[in-house]
Amino acid sequence: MSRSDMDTSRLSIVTRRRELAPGLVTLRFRHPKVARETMAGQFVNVLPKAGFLDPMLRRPFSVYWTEGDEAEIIVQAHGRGTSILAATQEGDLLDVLGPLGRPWKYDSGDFETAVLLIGGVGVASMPLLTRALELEEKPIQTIYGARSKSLFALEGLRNLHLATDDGSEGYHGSNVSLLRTYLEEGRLLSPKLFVCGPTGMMRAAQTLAAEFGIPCEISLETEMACGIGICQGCPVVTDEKTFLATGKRFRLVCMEGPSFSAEEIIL
Amino acid sequence: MSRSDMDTSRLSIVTRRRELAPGLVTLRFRHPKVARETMAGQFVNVLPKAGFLDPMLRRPFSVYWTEGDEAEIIVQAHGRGTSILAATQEGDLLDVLGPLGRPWKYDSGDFETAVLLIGGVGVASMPLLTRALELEEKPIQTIYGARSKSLFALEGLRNLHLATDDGSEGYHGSNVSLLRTYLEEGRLLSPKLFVCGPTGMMRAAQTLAAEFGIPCEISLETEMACGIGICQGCPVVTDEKTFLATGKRFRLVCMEGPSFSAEEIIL
Amino acid sequence: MTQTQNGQRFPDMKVRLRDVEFKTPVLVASGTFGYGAEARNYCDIEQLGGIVTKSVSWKPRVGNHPHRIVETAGGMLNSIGLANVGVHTFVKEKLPYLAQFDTKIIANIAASSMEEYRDVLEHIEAHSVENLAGYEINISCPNVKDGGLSFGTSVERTEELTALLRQSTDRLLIIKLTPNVTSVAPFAEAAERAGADAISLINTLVGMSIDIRAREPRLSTVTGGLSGPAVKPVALAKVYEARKACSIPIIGIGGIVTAEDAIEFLIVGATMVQVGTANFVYPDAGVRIAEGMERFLHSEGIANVGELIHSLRVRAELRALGW
Amino acid sequence: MTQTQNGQRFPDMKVRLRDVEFKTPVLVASGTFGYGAEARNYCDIEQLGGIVTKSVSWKPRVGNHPHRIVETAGGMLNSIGLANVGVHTFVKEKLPYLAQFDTKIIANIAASSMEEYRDVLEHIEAHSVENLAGYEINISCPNVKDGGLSFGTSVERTEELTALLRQSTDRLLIIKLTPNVTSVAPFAEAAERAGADAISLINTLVGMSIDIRAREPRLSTVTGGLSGPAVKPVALAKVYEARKACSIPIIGIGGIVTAEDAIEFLIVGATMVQVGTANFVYPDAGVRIAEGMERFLHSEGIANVGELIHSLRVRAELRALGW
Ligand SMILES: Cc1cc2nc3c(=O)[nH]c(=O)nc-3n(C[C@H](O)[C@H](O)[C@H](O)COP(=O)(O)OP(=O)(O)OC[C@H]3O[C@@H](n4cnc5c(N)ncnc54)[C@H](O)[C@@H]3O)c2cc1C
Ligand SMILES: Cc1cc2nc3c(=O)[nH]c(=O)nc-3n(C[C@H](O)[C@H](O)[C@H](O)COP(=O)(O)OP(=O)(O)OC[C@H]3O[C@@H](n4cnc5c(N)ncnc54)[C@H](O)[C@@H]3O)c2cc1C
Ligand SMILES: Cc1cc2nc3c(=O)[nH]c(=O)nc-3n(C[C@H](O)[C@H](O)[C@H](O)COP(=O)(O)O)c2cc1C
Ligand SMILES: Cc1cc2nc3c(=O)[nH]c(=O)nc-3n(C[C@H](O)[C@H](O)[C@H](O)COP(=O)(O)O)c2cc1C
Ligand code: FES
Ligand code: FES
Repeated sequence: MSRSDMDTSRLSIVTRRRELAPGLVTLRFRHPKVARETMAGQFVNVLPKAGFLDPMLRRPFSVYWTEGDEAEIIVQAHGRGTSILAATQEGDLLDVLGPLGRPWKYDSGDFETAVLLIGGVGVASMPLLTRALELEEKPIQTIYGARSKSLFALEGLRNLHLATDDGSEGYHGSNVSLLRTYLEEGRLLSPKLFVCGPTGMMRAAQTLAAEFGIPCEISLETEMACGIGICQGCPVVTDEKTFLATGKRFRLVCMEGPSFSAEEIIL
Repeated sequence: MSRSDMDTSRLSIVTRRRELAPGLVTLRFRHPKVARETMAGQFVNVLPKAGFLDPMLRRPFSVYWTEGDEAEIIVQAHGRGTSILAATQEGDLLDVLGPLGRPWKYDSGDFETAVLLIGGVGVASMPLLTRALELEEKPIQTIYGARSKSLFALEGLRNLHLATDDGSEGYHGSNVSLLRTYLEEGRLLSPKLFVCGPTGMMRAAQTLAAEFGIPCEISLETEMACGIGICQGCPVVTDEKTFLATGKRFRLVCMEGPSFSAEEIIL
Repeated sequence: MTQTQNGQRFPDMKVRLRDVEFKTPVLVASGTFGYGAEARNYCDIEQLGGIVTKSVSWKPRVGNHPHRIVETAGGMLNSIGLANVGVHTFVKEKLPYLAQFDTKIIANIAASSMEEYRDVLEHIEAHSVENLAGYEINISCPNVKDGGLSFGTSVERTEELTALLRQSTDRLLIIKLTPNVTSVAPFAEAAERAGADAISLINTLVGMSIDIRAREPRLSTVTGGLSGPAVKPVALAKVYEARKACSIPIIGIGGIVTAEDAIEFLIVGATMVQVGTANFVYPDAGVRIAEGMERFLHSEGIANVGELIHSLRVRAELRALGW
Repeated sequence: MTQTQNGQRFPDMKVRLRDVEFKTPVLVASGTFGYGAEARNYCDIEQLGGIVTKSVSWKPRVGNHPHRIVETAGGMLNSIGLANVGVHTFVKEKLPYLAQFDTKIIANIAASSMEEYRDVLEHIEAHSVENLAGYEINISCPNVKDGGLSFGTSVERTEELTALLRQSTDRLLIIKLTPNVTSVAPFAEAAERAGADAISLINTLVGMSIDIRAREPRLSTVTGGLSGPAVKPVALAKVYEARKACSIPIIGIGGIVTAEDAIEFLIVGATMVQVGTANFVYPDAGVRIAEGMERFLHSEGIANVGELIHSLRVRAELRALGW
């Protein structure tokens, strides 16, 4: 493979920064490769501060939006790395590796209605998924839960059903229990769940999908050192059936994920 | 000692940043204690990025100027710490410990003319020294060398004799050889040298002072971990006479310096 | 932060080593806080659990030539060389000065022979002050050829030395262990067998740094001792190993900068901690860390810091595997 | 950067281990570059001095349960558990794939018994490819109970194993040593006596990290292996110690991220280096570092990288003291 085919240009300039809520920002940057090649559900691995060792490792972020030669991520300031990134200014340079991982399986024939079940910053991969589903002409229902009204990032989503823990907007309670009522009332025509959010919520969705026997895909967040399959640091445990079938005890989230079919993994 | 007597307030806001030359900036910050107590030649120990570990240690800087409740340092971007500091913006917070060390001995009766011999960023402590000498009504001659014209920081200095390595300003050559000609021509009335600059230059000054038998004080830069005498990491070697007289093989630059009489130390 | 409930500090931050009570579990480490005088302007010393003084030897030591320190990734190398005033000046000037503070003092001793260790300890014992809680025996200094590391890397000599010193004091006897050994467990056992009241670890890791243009070592002694956050994971693993090997209290040391760092050591099995390198950046680190621990106890609804000690949960199947 | 003078690369970056020539002194370390396929999109593999493959054992290993990695100050802890495809898949799939690249391959082997080490090596030997330069024997994995560390901490078993494997191959035999020993010198001597062509060090330092709210270890195996810039000073000191103990070539490993880091190891006495953790942040680190070294040689006017090797200047009085 010659040098030219290789992805060596990682530095990209931040062209737009928006603060959606305190500690919740979007960063748009110029990166033709990521902008043009990313499919819904893939992620990038971003270095918080190039050349410095605190923190040392990159941080993975789902691609939130792409347009022309620009891509966007949404960052929730959380620990050392994300707080540095959230403070990035327009004009700064980011060291971005990607696109990485596999896309959502939104073109599988096994469903009529795409149900996007979102918890908090799990929204990150959903605008691109929405765009892809619309190209597939699939009906979409989006059930989106957050701690409070101010924490929603609603751009690029469709047919919203909101839920907040504090009742400041929409349904007062968890998005999963909202989904349960919809399913019980049979309001969703042969649905498939696309789930991303806190682990607890994803477990609940996993159970719900099993209970109603509907297809369900879950996008995981695990620690990652490399994001490209060379450190083996990001395994998820497979369920017994999958293990017996495939002989695989683990799957690497960065290479075989980040999204997996709910029944093949143990959260 | 009760809490109130203690210097616990270290955080100070940067009120002014000026870029004198590429990589050479002054930072002014609010720090009543440093601003009001600092005497010419003392320094502060500044944390490049509070809360982060790269770099981990503080960096020492001579106090460049003080006014009311504000103090100023001049930073030459050099390694990891100083480049972070040089990028500090107005409104940012700095963690500043000081004032530290001992002042220049400008009130010693052993001279008529104060000769400030400066190399590069060694200028840092000279404006305050100039101010102090003027209060003592001592005549001042300032012999200031730099690599090139653009690298001079001339504010607060008096009776300047400039020298540049590239001849872009003043005397074409080293400030030490310029000083030598002055001494040979006997143009300086019972002088005392106040020297700060690169080690090589300070050695040359040390020799010159010995040769002409004139008092000479040199301000040193050594690695420092703490700046307050608890790590013992900043020793300078004393010369044999001083060693026999005092029994001290080393002096701590942060506590007993940073400036020393030229004949008592080995550079 | 600190509220009083019927005169009791809540949460209760006091810990004990044998019969000695400390205000907080946080000590400042030997060689990183001088003798108190230097840092007092920046740190409220009486808020510290105690001060471990710079290693003192029989004769004064001037220390190593420059350069003595190098900053490294997440840490630093030092080669101070046990620079100290010698035990006579120590008892004449330093100890009386430290006596004024309402906090515990632990005298750290370094020597090159059994006899020197004993003589220094007995000299201090003979001139002791009321708040002198005991002794920390440095058998682990990597930076001087005769700094006791010959003791620190021999289980037998560690046991002999501990037994000898035990005869000379009823105060706390703490043996400070080096991490530069294949396994720290036998040293912890030896110290316990010989009657030590506690062990403290880790001292610094042997490390090195090169000036590539001069092609010379950055430290005058070629190698030096690595400390700071970089070594914390190693220190925790050593404390964990020692905790399984002995039942006397452990004082955890290594890379502690935050309250969270200190709490990690307590959970693994340390009764107290020492803060070293962090003092160089934050001279009041020992106080700030204790305050942070108190806040943590509050937020977690824990009444007594003792509840954290050795509270690590290791899954059963792993314990079965011998972890 | 690279200019050609009568077809010669200048400065000359080539180094040799015995009769094997490497394009540059920079290898990628075992377990940090997969089997080449994963990183090829991000790194021009043929610009590397060579690839040391992930440790391979006789049977496939699935590796340890999550969590397997924790970021620490200036480094990281890992507990991958030698996850690997097993030697049969290795020779069927991985080795033929690696054969396509114009660079050297070194197969790293981990096992739990002398026989397993030998069987794996002989199986690879029987299916070897043209660019297979030799073997690196991992007797130093801290993360699996049967990962060979029992060999790595016993001088006798290190010597026995080396001698045994020496009989099975004429290719390069490199013994990878652990830093988790009191002194690495006897292991270096043992490897040399038993006929190893080179030694490589360091593997990871045993370390630990705690989730203070859950009060659980962050790694599923409780302790793990520390790597990254945090360990560089320790690695340099170990290479320095080994350099004085043996005369076979040394491959320096530990915390190398920049060309300057790599040059430190060469000056101390390493003939080559391996880059590990840095690959996770910069998948092309091994290439970038070699390019940086070349620039350094240029600016210092050094024609051949070999001139750097073991060029450390230690002041005479210190050498006299035995440093
Ligand atoms: C595939 C994927 C996509 C993601 N997409 C987004 C996104 O779009 N927006 C967003 O805000 N966050 C996203 N995250 C989570 C984000 O990467 C973590 O918040 C971040 O790694 C934590 O780093 P920190 O600096 O905030 O925390 P630190 O405390 O500094 O992290 C310490 C260590 O723990 C690891 N870690 C801690 N929490 C997480 C976590 N939740 N997931 C993975 N690693 C973790 C970090 O990698 C680091 O090694 C994603 C994670 C993954 C794996
Ligand atoms: C008393 C005193 C006063 C000083 N005043 C000034 C000033 O007014 N303006 C200014 O620009 N610089 C000043 N310096 C030098 C400045 O502190 C160093 O440039 C800085 O410490 C080097 O840090 P770095 O991050 O640039 O380099 P790095 O390469 O990051 O430093 C690495 C390590 O080496 C040490 N180090 C490297 N070079 C020096 C040096 N020249 N002096 C001391 N330590 C060094 C650092 O402390 C650090 O521990 C002063 C130094 C001292 C001791
Ligand atoms: C500059 C310096 C000097 C030290 N001097 C001593 C000493 O005299 N005696 C001793 O037992 N330990 C000494 N130590 C080791 C510390 O007490 C402590 O064990 C080690 O630094 C690890 O803790 P830390 O990472 O918090 O610094 C010294 C450490 C440093 C950094
Ligand atoms: C995630 C990870 C996996 C590793 N796997 C192996 C391995 O399989 N075999 C081995 O000999 N060393 C292994 N190592 C050790 C490295 O090869 C290297 O010796 C060590 O990480 C120090 O180098 P570094 O600081 O550059 O990473 C591994 C290291 C890491 C971080
Ligand atoms: S993050 Fe390294 S293999 Fe997945
Ligand atoms: S810098 Fe710590 S004693 Fe001088």
